Amino acid sequence: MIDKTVASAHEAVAGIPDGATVMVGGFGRAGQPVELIDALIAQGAGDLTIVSNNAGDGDTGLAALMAARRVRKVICSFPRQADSWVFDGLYREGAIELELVPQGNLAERIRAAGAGIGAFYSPTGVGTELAEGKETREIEGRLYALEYPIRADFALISARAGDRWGNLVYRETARNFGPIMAAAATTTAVQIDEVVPLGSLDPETVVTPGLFVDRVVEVGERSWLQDGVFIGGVDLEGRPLAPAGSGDTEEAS
Amino acid sequence: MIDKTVASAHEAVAGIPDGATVMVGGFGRAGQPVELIDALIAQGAGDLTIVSNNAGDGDTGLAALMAARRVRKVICSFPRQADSWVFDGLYREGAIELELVPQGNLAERIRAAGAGIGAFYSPTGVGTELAEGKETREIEGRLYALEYPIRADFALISARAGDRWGNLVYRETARNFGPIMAAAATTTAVQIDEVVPLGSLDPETVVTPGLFVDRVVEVGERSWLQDGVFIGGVDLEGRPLAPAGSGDTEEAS
Amino acid sequence: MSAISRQELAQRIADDIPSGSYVNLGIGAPTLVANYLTEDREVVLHTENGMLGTGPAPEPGQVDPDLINAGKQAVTAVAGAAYFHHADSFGMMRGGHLDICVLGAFQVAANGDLANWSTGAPGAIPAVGGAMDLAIGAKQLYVMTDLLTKKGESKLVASCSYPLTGLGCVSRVYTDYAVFDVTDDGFAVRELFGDTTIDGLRDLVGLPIADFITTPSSGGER
Amino acid sequence: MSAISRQELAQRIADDIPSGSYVNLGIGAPTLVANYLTEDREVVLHTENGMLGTGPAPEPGQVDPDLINAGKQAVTAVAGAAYFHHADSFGMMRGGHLDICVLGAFQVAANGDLANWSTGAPGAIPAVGGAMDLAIGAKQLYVMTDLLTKKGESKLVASCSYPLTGLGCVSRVYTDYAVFDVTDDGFAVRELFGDTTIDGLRDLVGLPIADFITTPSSGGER
Repeated sequence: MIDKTVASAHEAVAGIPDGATVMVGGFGRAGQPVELIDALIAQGAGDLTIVSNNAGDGDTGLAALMAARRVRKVICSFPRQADSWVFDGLYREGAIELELVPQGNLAERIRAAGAGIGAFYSPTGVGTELAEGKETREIEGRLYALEYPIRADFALISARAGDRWGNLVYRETARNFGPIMAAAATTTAVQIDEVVPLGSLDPETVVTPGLFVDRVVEVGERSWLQDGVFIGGVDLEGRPLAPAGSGDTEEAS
Repeated sequence: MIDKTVASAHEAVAGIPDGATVMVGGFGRAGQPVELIDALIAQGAGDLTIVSNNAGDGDTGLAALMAARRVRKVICSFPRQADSWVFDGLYREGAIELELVPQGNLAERIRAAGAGIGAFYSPTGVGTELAEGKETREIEGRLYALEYPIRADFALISARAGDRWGNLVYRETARNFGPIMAAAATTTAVQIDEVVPLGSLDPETVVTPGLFVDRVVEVGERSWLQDGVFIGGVDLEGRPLAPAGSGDTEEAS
Repeated sequence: MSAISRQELAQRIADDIPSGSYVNLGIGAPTLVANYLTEDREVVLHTENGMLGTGPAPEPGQVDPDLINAGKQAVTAVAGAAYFHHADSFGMMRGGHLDICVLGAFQVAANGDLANWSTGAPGAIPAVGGAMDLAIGAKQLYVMTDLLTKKGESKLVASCSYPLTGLGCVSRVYTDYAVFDVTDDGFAVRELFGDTTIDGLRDLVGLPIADFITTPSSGGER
Repeated sequence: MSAISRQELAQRIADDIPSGSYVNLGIGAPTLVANYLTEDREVVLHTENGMLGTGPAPEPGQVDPDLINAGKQAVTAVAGAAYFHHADSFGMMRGGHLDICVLGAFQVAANGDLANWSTGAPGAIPAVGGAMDLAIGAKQLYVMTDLLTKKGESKLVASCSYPLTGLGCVSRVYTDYAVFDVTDDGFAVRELFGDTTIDGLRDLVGLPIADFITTPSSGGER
């Protein structure tokens, strides 16, 4: 019997060695594997290369991992945010390496790793400083730069529900990097709201087949859902709104 | 208001010029746009390049199009079938050109066209006669051959349901080439069982967003479904079974 | 010469977007354009973090952290929306399936080059996000920008001094003084706002600017 | 020497497939292996036309033309199945996510080269399907074949005379006489069936064949 469920986030991140490359899903708060990142912080691996769209914000999550000096290098598209002070500080002091990749090239390079593509020609970034040193080629009158796959030892992602085979469904734009990172890592750990019985996910609507998934941990329903139905009452970070109509929305950039 | 529905299969294939490259979805009977192919036969365009996994079987569909000498070239992975006598005859007399492409390279080259990839390195076929003359490269110890996108002027595909924006859902393995061909053609025409009201497809489960679709024609429910529920009673070609338990299954190769 | 407001400019751009178009509105000022795209026109908005059919911001209390745009703002979904993953989303752009993309700019060069992601200031933390993908990710790239920087320098330039985002990618520039098409021969005025004059524009920009054109732009089209 | 039946061989291969593996069974004889993979072992079958979790053939009258395998035979879906499009399906294979692929063969060379798609006969209509993708599409490639052709020639060869399907891709060969691993030093017998002897095999094959090996094969692994 296939059972990829594990009992805790701690177990889901077990065995990540020092020096590992770890993909971390999410775009902003959406799809961020919050519990798995916390477990990685507790787990202790260092000298990590993190592949993620952003480079942490505030003082929790990836920012906390970086603040603990556990990250050697970040491969991402958008490290600079209003509250990315942890990354900013480390970068300025030369304590963290950055590979800046246009977001679509980042996504396609991750996809290429999962799909066994050796390299591909992308038109994005050609002629800019981010393609400096890359092999270029003109194909049917258009310039392209050669881009290589980005693989990882581990991927930490978040999905809404999954079964014991690791079949996954996501929610709205929280899908983002999850499906492609799941396929690009040797070991993929997923936090989900809910483990559902095998066979209860419609095979037409499974987004990530269990083939790509190694460990699944149930972390409980996200606070803005109740029994799978959106109930609201939170800010963009998922924090409960202050009571009595002070419902201000947050805007990140 | 966006309304991509058209009144007939005839209208769905209107304007395909002589010399066009036309992708035709389907793998065996599954996902074959039967009505659209018939409409293409009636429409009259010739000197066509057909991109499809197979090269027709029996005397209908693509085989009939070829028999009418309307196809100059076929790009496919598996032209030879038990009943592919039309293609076989034309090929032997030198009346049709064949570009034989391993199925996964065919799929990835179609996908590359839709995704704006200039070319990519594939490990499939390297060292075989199907990669002869292709540029090869060793990347991290593995050999790859350079593969270019396959684009089309038109794609003819089949889906189960769609809305007036062209959002599509498929059914089981009939999904096959539909989503990637829809993205690789300048004009994509889709035959569907049923046009559903905008907003009735769950946005989580739309497989082909309407962005990729230009024309949608409702052709009625496939004969093995009733109100969307499988009722059986057909052979692999969708023909009604002879009555009273003669239910033999067909096997194609 | 008079300049129009950013809101007026957003309205002006919205007017130029054909009904039923597939459009990506970049972070910042371009998002204002959405306010003038009335629902009945069914302009389908793409957000590169994985969605077609982005709707207006939700009511207070209805913010959904799973449903955001590329600017990480809360949005809603319209009827007909679809979600997909990042590789599919950028494939859509790179593959040329979007009709129009509207972006901000630091500089636009007469050959259609765009600079909008980095000022190249020493010590700045670089961040590119989807800027370079957006620059090449639509059939038409419209830039929405003030004509002049805060220091009064023209953002339309002979060639970009800031780091490039994309080569020859801009089709049209909407500014507070005028609308310019990028042609094979450089900038050409398409429309003047208020009492702006061509000669006045030439003074502000300091570049050759062709007179009103009547043919569609060719620059940046793919 | 005695040979085992094709059914026995299919059973033998099924026994070697670990429970919970992701497996693609090629068209023809390899599909017989499925008959010996009992449901409780949860070996997940992939079919390259877009499905994981292929189940046994349907009952008569329950054939579903939308639900077929790569051999275009009617199949069913097990609980836990998933559908996907062709590019995703072959990406799964090419990306090395399947554990085992079982294919037929015309010839297997001592260096793991496989020939199974074309006899190269003049005038034959070529057709490759997914053969070349399957050849490189799993962590382990098992070949299931008769050891000898109908003419009595060995299908294990020093180098393939038929057109190649893939280079150095075969991990193991299951034949009616014996199971061979492909090692860095060529074929090595892993198991003999019936009263087959190593010397007898060497006579049939006409190649150096190493004795029973105790370490796992290295050839063809990626």
